[in-house]
Amino acid sequence: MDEKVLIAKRVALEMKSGSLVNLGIGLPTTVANYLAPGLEVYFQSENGIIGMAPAPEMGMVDPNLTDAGGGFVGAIPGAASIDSALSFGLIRGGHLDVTVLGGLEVDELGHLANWTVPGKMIPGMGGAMDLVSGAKKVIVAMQHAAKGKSKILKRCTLPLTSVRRVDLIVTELAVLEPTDAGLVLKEIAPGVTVEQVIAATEATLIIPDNVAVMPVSDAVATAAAV
Amino acid sequence: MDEKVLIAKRVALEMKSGSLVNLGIGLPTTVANYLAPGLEVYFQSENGIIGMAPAPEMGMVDPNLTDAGGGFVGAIPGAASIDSALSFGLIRGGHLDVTVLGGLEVDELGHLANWTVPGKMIPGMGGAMDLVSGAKKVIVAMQHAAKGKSKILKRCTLPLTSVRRVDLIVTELAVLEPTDAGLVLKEIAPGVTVEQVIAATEATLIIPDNVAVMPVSDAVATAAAV
Amino acid sequence: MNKATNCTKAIEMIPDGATLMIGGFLGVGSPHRAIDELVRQGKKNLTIIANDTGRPALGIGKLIVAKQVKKVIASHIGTNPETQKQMIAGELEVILTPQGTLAEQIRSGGFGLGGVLTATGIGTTVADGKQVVEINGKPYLVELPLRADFAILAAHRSDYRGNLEYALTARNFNEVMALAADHVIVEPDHIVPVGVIPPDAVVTPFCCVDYIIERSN
Amino acid sequence: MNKATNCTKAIEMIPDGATLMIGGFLGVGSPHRAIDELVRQGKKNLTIIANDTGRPALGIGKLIVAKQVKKVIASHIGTNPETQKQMIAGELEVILTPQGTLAEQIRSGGFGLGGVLTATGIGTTVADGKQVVEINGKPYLVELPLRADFAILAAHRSDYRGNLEYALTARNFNEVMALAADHVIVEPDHIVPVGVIPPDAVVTPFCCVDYIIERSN
Repeated sequence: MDEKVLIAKRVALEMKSGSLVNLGIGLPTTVANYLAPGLEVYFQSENGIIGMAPAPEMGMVDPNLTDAGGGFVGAIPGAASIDSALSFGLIRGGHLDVTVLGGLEVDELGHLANWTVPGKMIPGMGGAMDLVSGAKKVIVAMQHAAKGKSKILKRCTLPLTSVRRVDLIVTELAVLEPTDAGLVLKEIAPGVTVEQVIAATEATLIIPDNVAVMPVSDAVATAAAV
Repeated sequence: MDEKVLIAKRVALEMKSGSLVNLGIGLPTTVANYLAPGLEVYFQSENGIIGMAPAPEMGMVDPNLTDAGGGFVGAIPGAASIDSALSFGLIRGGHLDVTVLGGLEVDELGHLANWTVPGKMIPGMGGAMDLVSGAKKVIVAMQHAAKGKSKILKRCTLPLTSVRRVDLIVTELAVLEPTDAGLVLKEIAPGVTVEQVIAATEATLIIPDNVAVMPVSDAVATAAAV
Repeated sequence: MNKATNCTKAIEMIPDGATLMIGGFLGVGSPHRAIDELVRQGKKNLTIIANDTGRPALGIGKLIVAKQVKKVIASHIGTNPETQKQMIAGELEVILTPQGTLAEQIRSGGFGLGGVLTATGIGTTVADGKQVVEINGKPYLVELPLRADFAILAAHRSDYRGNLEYALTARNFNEVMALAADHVIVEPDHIVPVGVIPPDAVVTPFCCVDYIIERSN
Repeated sequence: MNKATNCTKAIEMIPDGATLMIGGFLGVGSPHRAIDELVRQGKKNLTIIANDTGRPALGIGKLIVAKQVKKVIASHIGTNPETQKQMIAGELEVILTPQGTLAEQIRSGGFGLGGVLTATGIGTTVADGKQVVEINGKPYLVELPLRADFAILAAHRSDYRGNLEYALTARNFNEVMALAADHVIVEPDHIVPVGVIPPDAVVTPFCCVDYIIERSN
């Protein structure tokens, strides 16, 4: 299974019926493709819609209905238009149940850095600082390493997105949970060993006696694709 | 002419076309009856309507369209419903051109007290503190004295509504303008002398060389009633 | 997801001692059936956050008359002599707040803000005990967020998922309160199928609403 | 009162060096004809407050490419490499602000608040130089109001008096910006007679709007 598909499938298992969810651009967006059948999850796009749906076929889009990346999207029956202030009021006020974001770095404190690489990449934080500071549950979905270097560090070296501790980190190797005591290894990917995760991680991990294997299989993907 | 009618007529002369105006309950509300013909003034009611109109005839009201006193009102074509936050955003953000309020006391600093008489009357300030603090122009419309005592004092004795200096005070005897130097006597009512105003006022007044007579006549009332 | 429930059940969720936000302005836009049910069920020691306390026989006033309220945060109580009487007798705590400040405090609670800075109230008794912050040489009061255990709101139309539309001046405080409570109960005039209210007509999005009171009880 | 005017005249009112709020999110809900006219008239040294700087050939991006902007306050510039290039070259000042904070700052400017207290940005570079207030033991940044000389907005429908409706995600920052500028210019898709937009459908009330750009120039 593709690493990114694995990550998206595992994140999809965190979704609960009735939840309001914001998916970041890129890998997080693909989580929507792997939701369990029958799960009633509502998507918010911070540019102004609650109840976002996949884009309809070309020729049936509206240029005034887009996602936060500027791409055409659809709306479920019973969607709601909101302005930027209300959109972030929902995010900051704890009305958003889950946000899934990509990451450049995460550390032992559960701090996320994902908005800038000073001197190289200065896109701006957009809604990321609000999402991480305000959502009820923050899930970081990212690859474990970049260019051979661990992205899970003792301390972030890049400017932080927020000092709010994220709730879960999902990579192609492991599921990690930041706690008061540090980063706990909750799950390993199918076919991966605890030792491999430790070796691929700069941060010190807390290893419980039993580490589960991610309950993700190709079968899930098939079911969701029906 | 009735004293209250005189006050309302004089206040009506302050209205300019295109203005957004909030009239307090009681005497201020009657100002709407004396606007010059053709003047396009828009009324806000802070409970949630811009473009308030007089109540339609009974049998044609909507219980969901009321003024801040709870009375049935109408709406002009092109009126707008607003919630309480936006209503006061317009008031506090300087979008309201004029507010006309009654007063219990006004003083040489232009401070208004109109919301409570401790131990006797504690209705609450409602929107008064916001209106006085936020409107572009604040006009106090009130009788000059109550129970034989001047309501225009050196210093207010009752709890203040705001420390924002009001812009104009209109009574049945005079028009007063609070300035950096103090309360200036701008106009006297028809048939009233400067000496009578001074005698009826506890506050020290600044008396210019020429004090105009209020340009109010019964003719105005007739014209407005057409 | 169908959020409709009956009035009795919705109000049964509310414990004695709860803090309630109740929409309405002198009863216009108040959830009248829910208030009657609060009276019928005899909830006690309530804290009410609302624009006003209605009139003795109207809206929130009924809860005051029935002595179910221990504390009120409101901008105006002048239309309900019973509120003033209980306040003066020391039976009811009343915090009077400028109407615009009250709206911003409720919004702050719902929008996750630590509060807002406002010029309203500076130099008055409203400022007593409050933090003052100077911005560009001008003083502002720090007004803190308000939240409630339950918000009980009125709306004109709701769909079964909880998207809300309001009617004219019945909107008032309902819109901001919809975000500022742990549980939000709405009493709409009509409940319509999901999809009937177009996205641009929705004032309060469905994610804010937990329970919708059905017409029949 | 008919507030309609043509695009050329509306933009001619704007002096060089003005601070402009411009609605839109990656060009969706931006006033495209007005932006083109700003380019055509060659306004200089503008300060732009907006969510983003569009793309090089889209929306606000055109003003950046034409080097008409000296300062930008935005939440995101990643879709316009020209903005980053001018910023790194020191030709353009860019203040990056969290999107929700930007919305609240603009709202504060329009609503007459001294600012808001927000947790977003605490412990990050966004907090640099900002006042921190502690509320119930938790730190909040004091975020100050933003205002502009002109707001240039897009709307779906306007009536001739200036009541506005927006379409779907084209609403974004237009709604809050409508209160936060000394002069408000709106470019609607359609202008309809007064009375056609019902009171409950109005999102921005007419008192916020000064000029409405007609379709034909």
